[in-house]
Amino acid sequence: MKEGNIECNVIDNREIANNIYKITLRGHVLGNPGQFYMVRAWNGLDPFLSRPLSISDIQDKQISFVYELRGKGTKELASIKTEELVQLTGPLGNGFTVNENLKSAVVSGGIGIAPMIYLLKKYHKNMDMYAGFRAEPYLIDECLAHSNNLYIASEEGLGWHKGLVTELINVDDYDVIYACGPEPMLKAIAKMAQNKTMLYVSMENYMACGIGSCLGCTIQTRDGMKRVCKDGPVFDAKEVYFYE
Amino acid sequence: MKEGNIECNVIDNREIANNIYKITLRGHVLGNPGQFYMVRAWNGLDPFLSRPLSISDIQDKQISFVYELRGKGTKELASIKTEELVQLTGPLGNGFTVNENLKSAVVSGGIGIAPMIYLLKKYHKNMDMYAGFRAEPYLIDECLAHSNNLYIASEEGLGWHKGLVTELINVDDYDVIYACGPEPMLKAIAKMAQNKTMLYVSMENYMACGIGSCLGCTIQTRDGMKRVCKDGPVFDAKEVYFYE
Amino acid sequence: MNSTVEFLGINFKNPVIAASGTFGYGKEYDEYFDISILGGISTKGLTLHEKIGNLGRRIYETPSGLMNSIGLQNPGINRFIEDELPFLLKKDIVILANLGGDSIEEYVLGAKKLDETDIPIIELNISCPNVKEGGMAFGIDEKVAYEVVKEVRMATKKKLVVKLSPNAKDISKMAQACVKAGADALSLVNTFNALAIDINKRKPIFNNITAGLSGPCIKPIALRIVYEVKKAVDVPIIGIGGIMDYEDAIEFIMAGATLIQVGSANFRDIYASKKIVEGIEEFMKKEKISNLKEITGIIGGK
Amino acid sequence: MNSTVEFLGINFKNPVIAASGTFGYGKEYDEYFDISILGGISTKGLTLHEKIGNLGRRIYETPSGLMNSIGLQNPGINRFIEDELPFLLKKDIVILANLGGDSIEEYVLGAKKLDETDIPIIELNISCPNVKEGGMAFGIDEKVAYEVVKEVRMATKKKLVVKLSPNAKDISKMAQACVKAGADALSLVNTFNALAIDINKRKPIFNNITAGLSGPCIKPIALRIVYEVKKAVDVPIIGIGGIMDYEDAIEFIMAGATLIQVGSANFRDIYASKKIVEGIEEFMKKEKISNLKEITGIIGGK
Ligand SMILES: Cc1cc2nc3c(=O)[nH]c(=O)nc-3n(C[C@H](O)[C@H](O)[C@H](O)COP(=O)(O)OP(=O)(O)OC[C@H]3O[C@@H](n4cnc5c(N)ncnc54)[C@H](O)[C@@H]3O)c2cc1C
Ligand SMILES: Cc1cc2nc3c(=O)[nH]c(=O)nc-3n(C[C@H](O)[C@H](O)[C@H](O)COP(=O)(O)OP(=O)(O)OC[C@H]3O[C@@H](n4cnc5c(N)ncnc54)[C@H](O)[C@@H]3O)c2cc1C
Ligand SMILES: Cc1cc2nc3c(=O)[nH]c(=O)nc-3n(C[C@H](O)[C@H](O)[C@H](O)COP(=O)(O)O)c2cc1C
Ligand SMILES: Cc1cc2nc3c(=O)[nH]c(=O)nc-3n(C[C@H](O)[C@H](O)[C@H](O)COP(=O)(O)O)c2cc1C
Ligand code: FES
Ligand code: FES
Repeated sequence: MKEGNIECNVIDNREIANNIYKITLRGHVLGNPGQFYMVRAWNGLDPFLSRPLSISDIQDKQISFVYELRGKGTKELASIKTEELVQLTGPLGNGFTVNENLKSAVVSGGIGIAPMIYLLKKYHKNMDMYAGFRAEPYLIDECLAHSNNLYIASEEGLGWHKGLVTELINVDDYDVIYACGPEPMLKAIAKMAQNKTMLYVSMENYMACGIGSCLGCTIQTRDGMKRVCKDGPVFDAKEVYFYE
Repeated sequence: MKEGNIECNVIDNREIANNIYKITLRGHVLGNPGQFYMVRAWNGLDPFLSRPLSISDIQDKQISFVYELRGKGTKELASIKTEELVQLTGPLGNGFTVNENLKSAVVSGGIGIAPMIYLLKKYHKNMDMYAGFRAEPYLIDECLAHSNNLYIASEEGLGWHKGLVTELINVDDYDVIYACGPEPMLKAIAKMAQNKTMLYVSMENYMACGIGSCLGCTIQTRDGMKRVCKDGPVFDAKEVYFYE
Repeated sequence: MNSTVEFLGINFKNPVIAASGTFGYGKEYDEYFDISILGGISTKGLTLHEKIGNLGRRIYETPSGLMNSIGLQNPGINRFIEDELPFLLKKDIVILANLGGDSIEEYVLGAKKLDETDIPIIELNISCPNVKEGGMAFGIDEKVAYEVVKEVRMATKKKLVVKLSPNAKDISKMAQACVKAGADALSLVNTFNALAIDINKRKPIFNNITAGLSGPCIKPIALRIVYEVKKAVDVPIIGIGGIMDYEDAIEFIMAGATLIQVGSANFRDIYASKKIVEGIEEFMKKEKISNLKEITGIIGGK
Repeated sequence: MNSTVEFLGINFKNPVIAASGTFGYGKEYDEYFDISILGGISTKGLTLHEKIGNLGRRIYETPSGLMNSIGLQNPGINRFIEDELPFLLKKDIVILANLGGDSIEEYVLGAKKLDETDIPIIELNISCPNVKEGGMAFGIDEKVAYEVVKEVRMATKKKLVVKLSPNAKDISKMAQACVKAGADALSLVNTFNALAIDINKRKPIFNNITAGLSGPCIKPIALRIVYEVKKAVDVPIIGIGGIMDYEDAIEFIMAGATLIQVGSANFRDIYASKKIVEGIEEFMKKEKISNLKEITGIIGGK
C-alpha cells in the first residue's frame, strides 16, 4: 500500500528569477524524473484543489519544486516561510523512461525546465540540454552541472540565442528527445521529429484528483482518452494530438 | 475620512498559556481600551470572515492581541510566523468610557482579560483587577504592573482562589465596574451590582461586517436592538438582557 | 472611455451597486470612503412597519460564504425617510429602495410611501414569506409573484426592479411572470435557502432552521442564473451573487447583467465595492472598451 | 457501538459511500488504502455504450469548490463488467452502479445489463440531458423523471436509488414522483448547474457553457435539500454535497440522511473518506450513540 500524503517542512523558498520560485522541503519523499506531486500550502478550503508540480530535484530526504507565479495557489506557495508546512500527495504519474544507450536531448520551454533538471541529474552528463526562455534564463548552473552540452535561447536575447529553443536543435542528431514546455513548443518539436526521432513529451492539464479517478485531466490520444495524471504526464509524442 | 484597513507585519506570535496566544504586530494602529479590530491572517476565501479581537495593548506603533485557539480562524492566526502579514480593519466599536475619579474595578473571565490589560494600562494603578480563569492564569505580570490590587481565581485552584472570580469581589466597594468575559459571568455580576454599582460590560456576538451595517451582531436591549460592533461592544449593564 | 451605464433611463456613473442588507443605509461605509464613488446603493430591506428582525444567531460562516438570518430588521419606511434618506439624497448616487413585505397590501402601502420620495428605483424583494398564502414565499411560485408585482406596479410610478430568489421553482418562468406583471428590470440573485446544524446540540444553528446563503461560494450558480434569465426576458438585469472583485463583476456583465451588486464582499473588505469600480475602469482601459454595452451579454445565448 | 447501517435490507458497515465520478471504480484509491474500509462505492457513471466524454476543459476551480464537465466518460457497461467489476466484487464493499443515459431506452437496456450482475444497487443518475425530450434533463421536470424511473423500475429487480439533481424545479415534488414511480431510496444531490467565464477570451470556460458545481461551497444548500426532501418522502435518503469531514457527514445524518457520499473531498485528500469513517465512529463513541438511527433526522421536521 502506498503512503500518499506527506507533510513537509519548508527548508527554503525563494525567488530565483523574475516570478520563478524554488521551494525545498524536508520529508520522506520519493519519485522519478517526470513524476509530480499535488502540492498544497494552505488549510482553508479556498483554493480548493492542490497544484500539480513536477519534481525538480530529490536528494537526502529533500525535495525541490521550481514554480512560476501564476494564480492564487502559486501565490500562496510563494508566501510561505521556512519551517511552515506543505502538504504533498505523490509521487504521481509515470515519469520518463530512459534508455541510457541512446543519444538523448532534453528540450524545455520556460518553466518546463523544472522536471528536466532532475532528469539531467539522474542521467548525469549523458544528455544534451536545450532550454528556451521568454526572458532571463534560470537554473542554468544546474543544467551546466549535469548536461553534456547546454544550449540556451531567450526570446529577448539578453546575450543568448535570441529566439526560440527549437531554432537551436537539430533533431536528427538524436535518437530520442525528452521535452517539456508550452504546447506550441511541443507541437513544433513533434513536427520536426516526425517519425525519425523518438520524442517523449510531458503534458499539462487541469487536474482535480491527480491520481486517475476523476477523468478531469484526460487528453485525446491516438489510443483513446488518456489521463495526464495517471497515464502521463509523459507521452510518446506520436500518441498525442497537438492542439493549440 | 477614516483609514479602515491596515496591513501589519508580525513581530511576534506565541502561545503564552495553554491554547492562549499573544500576537504583536507593527503598523499605524490606533484605538482605545474596549475597542476591537476585525483580524484576518489568510488570503483565501475560506475562512470567509475576519475575526473580531479586542485591542490588548498598543504602544510605539505596535498592537497586541491575546486570543484563545477556538476554530479555523484562530488556528490560522496561531500558525503565522514573524514578518508575515495580517490584515486589520478598525479600530471598531465604542470602547470603555472611564471616569478616573470614581473607585473602579475591572473584572475578567477567561480570555475576557485581553482588552482589560489595555484598560488597566491606560489608567495605570487606578483600578482594582479581578481575573478569573478556568485553569492556569495568564497575563498576570501585566495585571500586576498596572492594577492597584490584583485578585485571581481559578476554577482549578492551582494555588489561587479556587472558584469563580465573582466570589472574590465585593461590588459595594466600587462606584463602577468594567467587566468582560463569558455571559454567565457577566450575568452574575450584573445581578450583584444591581442598581447600586455602575457596571459596564463588553459583549460578544457573531459578526460579519464589524462596522454596523449588516445587523448580524445585534442584541436585544431595553433600548431596542443594538449592534455589538457599532453601538458596543461596551454596554451599560442596565441596558442588556442577559440570556444564557 | 468611462464606465457610465444608462439603466431604465437613469444614469449610473458606473455599474456597481452596494447590495441590500450589506451596506446599511450607506452611513457606516461613508466613514471610510465617499460612497458617491459607487453607481448606486440598494438600501437595507424596508418594510411598512418597523421590524426588530430575528432572534437567536444571525450570522454563520460557511466555506467561502456565510448564512444570515437577519429577518429584515429595519426602522420602517417612515423613519427611514426621516432619519436615513436625507443623508443618501445628499450623495451623488442612485438609490434603490429595497422593499419587503409579508402581504400584498403591505408591499403596496410601502410602495406608495416610497413613491412620494425622491428615490428613483424600487427594488422589490419578493423572497419574504407570504403569510397569507400559507407561508409560501412570493419568490417561489411565479403565479404568486405575478400578483404582488402587478399590484406594486400599479401603486408606484417609480422604476420597478424585481429581485428574484434563486429558490424559485423555475427561475426563467418567474422572470417572465414578473416582467409580464410590469417589472422594468430584474435583479438576481437573492440568497440561497440553506441549512446548518450544530451537531453537538443536535439542533439547527438558526431559530428559523434555514437561512440565506451568500458569498463567493454561490457565484458560479448565480452567474448561470443571470445567463439563463437573460435569455428568457428582454429587460435589463442587475447581477448579484458572490461578486468579490472586478473579474467577477465582468463575468456577470458578460453573462448579460447591465449592472451588478456587491454584497458579502463588503464584509471581507470595507473597500471592496470601491476597488471593483476601479478595477472595472482599468479593465475597460486595458481591453479598450469604451462602453460596457460592448461586452454586456457578449458570451451570447440570445 | 458500531457504525453499521441497514439500508434497504443491505448491510453497510458504515454510512460512508464514495460518490460517483470522484472515485473511479475504486482501483486508484485502493493503491493508498483498502477501500473495503468504506461502506460503499458508487461507480463512475455508466452508460450502455462507451462514451469518450466532453472535449475542452473539464475542471475549473471555484471558491471552496470546483466545476466539472466530464461528460460521463466511461467504457460502457459491458467493458465495466468485464474489466472493472471483478476487482470491486472481491472487495468487502457495497457497490452502487451509477447509471446514466440519454434516453429512456438506453436507461432501460443499461439497467437490464446491470440486473444480471452481482451488484446489489442501481443508482440512477437522472441529471443527464434527455435528447428525445428536446434536451431537457430528466432531472428537472418531475413528469419526465417519473417516466424514466417507472421504466427502469420494471427492468430490474435490484434496489433502485434515484439520484436527484438540485436543479429540479421542485425538489420535493421530484422526490415524490420518483418514489411513486418505484424508487426504493433517493440520493441527493448531484452537482449544481453553474457557469464560469474567461473574461479575457470573453467566452465560457466550458465547451458546454455550463458545468456542474460541487464541493463544500454547496454544502449548506445540499443539506437544506436533504432536510426538505426527507420531510416530503418516506424512503431512506443518501445525503451528498460538499461533505469534507465527519462533522459534515453527521450534519447530513441529523438532517435525515441514512447514508452519505463523499465526492470532491476525495480530491483534497485521498484519505478523506477513510477519515470520515473514523471520525463518525469516534463521534459515536464520544456522544454515546450506539446506532446511527438514534440521530438520523434528529433535527426533526417530520
Ligand atoms: C503534471 C504537471 C506538472 C507541472 N509541473 C509544474 C512545475 O514544475 N512548475 C510550475 O511552475 N508549474 C507546473 N505545472 C503547472 C502548474 O500546475 C500550474 O502553473 C499551477 O497549478 C497554477 O496554479 P495557480 O493557483 O497559480 O493558478 P490558477 O490559475 O489560480 O489555478 C487555478 C486552477 O487551474 C489549475 N491550473 C492553472 N494553470 C495550470 C496549468 N498550466 N497546468 C495545470 N493546471 C493548471 C490549477 O492547478 C488550479 O486548479 C505542472 C502542471 C502539471 C499538470
Ligand atoms: C468585540 C469582540 C472582541 C473579541 N475579543 C477577543 C479577544 O481579544 N480574544 C479572543 O480570544 N477572542 C475574542 N473574541 C472572540 C473571538 O472573536 C472568537 O473567539 C473568534 O472569532 C473565533 O474564531 P475561530 O475562527 O477560531 O472560531 P470558529 O468557531 O471557527 O468561528 C466561526 C465564526 O464564528 C465566529 N465566532 C466564533 N466564536 C465567536 C465568539 N465568541 N464571538 C464572536 N464571534 C465568534 C467567528 O468570528 C467566525 O465568524 C471577541 C469577540 C468579539 C465580538
Ligand atoms: C446580512 C445580509 C442581509 C441581507 N439583507 C437583504 C435585504 O434586506 N433585502 C434583500 O433584498 N437582500 C438582502 N440580502 C441579499 C443580498 O442583497 C444579496 O442579494 C445576496 O447576499 C447575494 O449577494 P452576495 O453573494 O454578493 O452577498 C442580504 C444579504 C446579507 C448577507
Ligand atoms: C468530477 C466529477 C464527476 C462526477 N461524475 C458523476 C457521475 O458520473 N454520476 C453521478 O451521478 N454523479 C457524478 N458526480 C457528482 C458527485 O457524485 C456528487 O453528487 C457531487 O459531486 C456532489 O458531491 P460533492 O460536493 O461531495 O462532490 C461527479 C462529480 C464530480 C466532481
Ligand atoms: S486529475 Fe483526476 S484523473 Fe487526472
Ligand atoms: S457585525 Fe455587521 S452590524 Fe455588527
